[in-house]
Amino acid sequence: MDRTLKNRLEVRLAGLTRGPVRQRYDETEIRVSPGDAPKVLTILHDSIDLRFEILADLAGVDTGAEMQVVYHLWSPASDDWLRVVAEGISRDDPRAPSATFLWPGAEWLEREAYDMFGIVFEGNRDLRRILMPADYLSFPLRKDFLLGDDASRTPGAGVRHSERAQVPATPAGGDPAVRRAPAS
Amino acid sequence: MPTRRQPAQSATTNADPKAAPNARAAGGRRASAKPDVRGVGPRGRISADDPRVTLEQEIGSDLYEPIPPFPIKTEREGEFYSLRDGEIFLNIGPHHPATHGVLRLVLKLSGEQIVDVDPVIGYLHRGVEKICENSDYYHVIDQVDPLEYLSSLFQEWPAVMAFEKLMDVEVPRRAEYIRVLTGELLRISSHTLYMGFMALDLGGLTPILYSFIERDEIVEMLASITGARMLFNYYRIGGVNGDLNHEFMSRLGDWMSRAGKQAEAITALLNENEIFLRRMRDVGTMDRATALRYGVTGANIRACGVPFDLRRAHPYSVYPEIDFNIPTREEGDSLARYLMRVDEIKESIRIIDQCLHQMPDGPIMAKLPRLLRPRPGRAWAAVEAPRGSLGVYAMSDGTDQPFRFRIHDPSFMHLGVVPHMLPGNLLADTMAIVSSLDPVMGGVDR
Amino acid sequence: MTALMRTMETVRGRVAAAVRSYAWDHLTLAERVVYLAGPVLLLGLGFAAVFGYWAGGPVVDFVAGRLGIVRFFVSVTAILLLTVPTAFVIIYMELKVIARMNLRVGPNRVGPFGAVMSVIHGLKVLSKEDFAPTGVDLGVFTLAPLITFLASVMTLLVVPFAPALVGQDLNIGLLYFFALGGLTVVGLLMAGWASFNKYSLLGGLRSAAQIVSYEIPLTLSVVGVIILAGTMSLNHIVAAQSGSALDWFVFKQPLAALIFFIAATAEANRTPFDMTEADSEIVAGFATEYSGMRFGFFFFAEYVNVFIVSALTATLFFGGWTAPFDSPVHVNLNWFDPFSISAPVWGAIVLSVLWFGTLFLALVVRLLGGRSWGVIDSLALGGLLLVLGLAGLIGLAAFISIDWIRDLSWFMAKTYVFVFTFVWMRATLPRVRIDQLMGFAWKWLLPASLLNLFVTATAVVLLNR
Amino acid sequence: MAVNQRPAGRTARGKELAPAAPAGLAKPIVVPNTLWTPADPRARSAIAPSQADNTHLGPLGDGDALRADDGRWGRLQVIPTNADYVLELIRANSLWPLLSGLACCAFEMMSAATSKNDMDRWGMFPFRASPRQSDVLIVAGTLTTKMAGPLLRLWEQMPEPKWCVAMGDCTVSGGRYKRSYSVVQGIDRVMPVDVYVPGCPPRPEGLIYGMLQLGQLVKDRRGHWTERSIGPTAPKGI
Repeated sequence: MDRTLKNRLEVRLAGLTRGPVRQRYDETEIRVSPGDAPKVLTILHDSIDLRFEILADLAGVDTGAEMQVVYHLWSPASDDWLRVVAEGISRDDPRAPSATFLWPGAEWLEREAYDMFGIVFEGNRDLRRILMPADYLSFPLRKDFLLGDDASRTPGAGVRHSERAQVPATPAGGDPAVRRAPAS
Repeated sequence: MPTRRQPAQSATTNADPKAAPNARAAGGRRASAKPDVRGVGPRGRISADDPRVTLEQEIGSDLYEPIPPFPIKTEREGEFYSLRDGEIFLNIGPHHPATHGVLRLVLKLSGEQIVDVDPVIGYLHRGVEKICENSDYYHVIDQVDPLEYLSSLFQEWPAVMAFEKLMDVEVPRRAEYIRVLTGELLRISSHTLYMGFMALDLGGLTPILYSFIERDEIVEMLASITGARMLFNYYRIGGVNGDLNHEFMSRLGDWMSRAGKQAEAITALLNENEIFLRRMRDVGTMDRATALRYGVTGANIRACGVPFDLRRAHPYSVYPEIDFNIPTREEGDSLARYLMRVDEIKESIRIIDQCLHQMPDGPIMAKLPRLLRPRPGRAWAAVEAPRGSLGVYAMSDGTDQPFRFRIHDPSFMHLGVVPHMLPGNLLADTMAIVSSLDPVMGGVDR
Repeated sequence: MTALMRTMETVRGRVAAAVRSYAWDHLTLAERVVYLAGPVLLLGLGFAAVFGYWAGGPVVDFVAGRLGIVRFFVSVTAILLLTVPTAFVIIYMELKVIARMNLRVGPNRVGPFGAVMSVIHGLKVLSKEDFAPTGVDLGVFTLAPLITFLASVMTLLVVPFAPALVGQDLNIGLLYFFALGGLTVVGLLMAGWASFNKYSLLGGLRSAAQIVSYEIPLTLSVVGVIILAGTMSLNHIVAAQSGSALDWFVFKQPLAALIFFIAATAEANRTPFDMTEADSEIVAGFATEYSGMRFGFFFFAEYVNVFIVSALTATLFFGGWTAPFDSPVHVNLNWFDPFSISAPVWGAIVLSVLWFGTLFLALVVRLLGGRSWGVIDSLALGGLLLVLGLAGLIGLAAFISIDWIRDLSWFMAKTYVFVFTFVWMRATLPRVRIDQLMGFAWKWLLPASLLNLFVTATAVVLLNR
Repeated sequence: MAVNQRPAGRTARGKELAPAAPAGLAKPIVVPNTLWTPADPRARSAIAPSQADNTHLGPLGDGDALRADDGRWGRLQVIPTNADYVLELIRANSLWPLLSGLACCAFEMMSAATSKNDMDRWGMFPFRASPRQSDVLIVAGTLTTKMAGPLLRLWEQMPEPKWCVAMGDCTVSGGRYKRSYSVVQGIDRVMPVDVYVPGCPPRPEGLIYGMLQLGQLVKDRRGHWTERSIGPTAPKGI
């Protein structure tokens, strides 16, 4: 584990991160607010001593209470993965800025996150369904999208999508049916 | 059918999305009954410049996805689905002999030259991530198998690595060596198949059969320890399922004795073939800046001169103890991508040889509770699969099921480069470029 | 007396009626046909014999006077009948040879060594549902396969299988060949246009561009041969190469032979120039929308084309039906007159040969095979061996003594060498790109053929002075 | 809804952002790009499968249009004769598969055609690329709801007589994706199937055995195409 990376990040991103820089095994994690994400990513990508120039992954996350966008970055300058968690996106109208200005390859990743979670990436020129059919209506990986346990509970399964969505979880409490991430 | 009557450029979203599928489902069943909808009367034609009609002749009629897919939603879609003079749409796939699996490329051609391309994926989206989030940690390893179906061990590897991080499990070294050994075997089989399909897409019949001979030998070899030819559910959290047995070792020794010569024999069919070289050289060139910006990894980025290989850049298993090279090439064209695989096969044979010599004795599984309840947290692990860095991002909420299980597949990123690489080339180059990127649709669509 | 006769007649009539009805009711369909047709045939033959005896001379004169017409119809029928087995043989050859080159076995279940497999494929294609998709131009869609097939078949009319075995020995045979060979592209273009499918359209346009471009070097490369032979009649061109293998035009015109073979490959749409049905690019090219026997016609035409192109290569550059060397054994069987021996003697000879030969071979088999061969088995095998041996002997005698059989077998041998070459290329080579294809035709083949023509003409002028 | 009502012209502003200068960062521009809004009831409200509209295939089995079209559901009126015996014998010996692979099983299908276990021996070769010229549709791999339409179209494009082989557990019954939200639970919900080859994936020998059983089935039917219907019509031994 590379301690100097933590110091460099704290120096570079002073005031932009939420909470401390956490390190475990070969992963370094910082949390930012979605509004700051483009600035943070630009700093990480451009500054000489960080040079996080490979976007390893972009994932959406639906903790039962909020939406998150998780970036994984790789830089030849350090031997650790960097995880940037843009947290605090509302579940009812999830919107986050796009990262396509840095990595055009992020376009399809954001399309997938939109397809699975309904997160609208503002600035992505081609934000449409990518995996599910174009006329599909709901977002499968949201926590309030429940699977049928077997064919008996999905009548006509196969020919029709077996979706049984529920009333959205209220931001405050949410309904018990939805699994919630622990407050970590 | 309001959605089809609109001009292609209109970006309106007022069409009733509830009525439209109805009409399409009904109309598709009696496609012959409403010829005007399909754009073809009993003997009538519609102008070839009307995208909504001519493409429907090739991919499904109104029963299936119309072109454009729905009321135009995005700007890029609006650009693509508007035709200039002399341009036609050509739909390739989802069923097409050259697109391995169910990739679909909507090409905008002028003559034989490609103006623009819109890849459509998702025809193999099986909802694996959702299933994994609803099944416990043992089932996940089995569920992720069919994604990278050409080298499914590489799909299990990051998953078990991430789970081991979550559970602070120490993997015995013999198990690590067995993982490296089996993984490199699969890398060889995958690359050999790649070479065969490369030739098949350029019209050569024979190399693919030679490749399949190699692949069958390796796969049968692995079947003797895993019991399956394709979807080996072999790796476990904290080790591997079974130890190497005698049949495996005898098959492996038999194969290793002539592996090098076999690879030479297969490549000799193509590497001196002038037609093959002329079709691959300077086609689909990708410079390193583009490769980095588009998140290309694996052999494809090493063909652009970027020595990014997780086995060295971020050593994850016993790879630090093994001596091998990272071959790179400067010219980023299809031929370089092809020759990269040829070199990697040689390196993998070296790695297997060292594994056999350095493999220690000892246990192959760590001590684990029967019911896995890792602490709440997040873990990311990535390995160097035959197609690039294949990562898994797992979140745990303390229960026996992963709370979020995200699979990052390199083929997905490589297909994202295709719209950047294709325009300007000829129709025949589509296959030379797409198959040189070596996508596996199972991994792309997940 | 009369009463007696009357009763006898009635009895005879009743018996006859009973017999007839009994027989007729118990006859199978085939037997009834035979009973009806037999007397008719006998009567017909009798009348024919009488007519021939009465008016034989005039008829013979009539036929002899119009021998051209008769010969034309006979040869056209024979060639139409020839094409189908040729295509079947080449398809089977392709299946088997490519399989062996792929380290596979190839078809081996249907017929001995799978020899009937190509016929089965053909019949299956014939029995498939045949329909025209929505939006096709029906007339053109239907005509295209016929045109393609006929254009290939009609070129066979001028191919000299043997000095006498040529459909029509036109004095402009080569011109006729190129003229009709060029018709193929019309069929392909029609197919591509009428299918109302963009893959077909691309395939048709590709074939048009390709064939039109390769016609020119194909034709120019042959002009050198025409100059040397001084004729356009294929038979005379072959005669001009008679002698030993050193007199073949491939040694006088090596560049022309190479150009001709390459251009002919493109002409027949074979790998590496099979742009028109490039599987991995345009699904099946011009034939994408065709099913059933319409596709079968394209399928046949392709293989008939392969045969024709190989035959023409052998004819123009490899001496056609002439033997590469005059046979070392000169056996003259004309001293033997089969009619000098009377029929019963012939029968005795044949029967004794069959009987004793079978017995002898069966004994040999029994002795060699030990107890593993039963009496019946060894007898059967001995008879089989005897028949095979006799057939081989008769064939050898025919090959030695009868001219046209010898020439025909030389011609077929040479032709199938080139057919094998085509199959070999199909199994080995990848496909070239369309722009490389056209560039090769216009940048390399055309100048090379022009150069070859110039050199040949100069040489002829200088030598003849 | 505000997103929905935005007129189309405004999307032009998105172009400034396209490859994105850093200037565009400060005030990101919203491109109206989705039918879905939180206020849209269809996005959340439970849709009973009976009236679920967002499907690619119409309701199965109830429309006359289903039954009416060409012999897919076995509506061909064929009188079996002695000729049929010969024809079926011929067809059973030359089954050309369609070169279509969906997923993992496709590679075992190709492996069944390659050197080690050679399907060509029974004439199950060549793999035709165009459905117009193929006899057997080997559905090799998972069939998703998005792919169901194109695959059904392929099946409709094949000329009669034609047969369908379901290869692999996913195509036979949904298999390991029984719980998935986007997988057709067994392709016999979409098209008639003649032979089922279970396994995940089945070995090439298994596929060859299934094809041989298909040949036997073809010979047994002798032109009784009306016997083909939705659901298992597997020969004995499968």
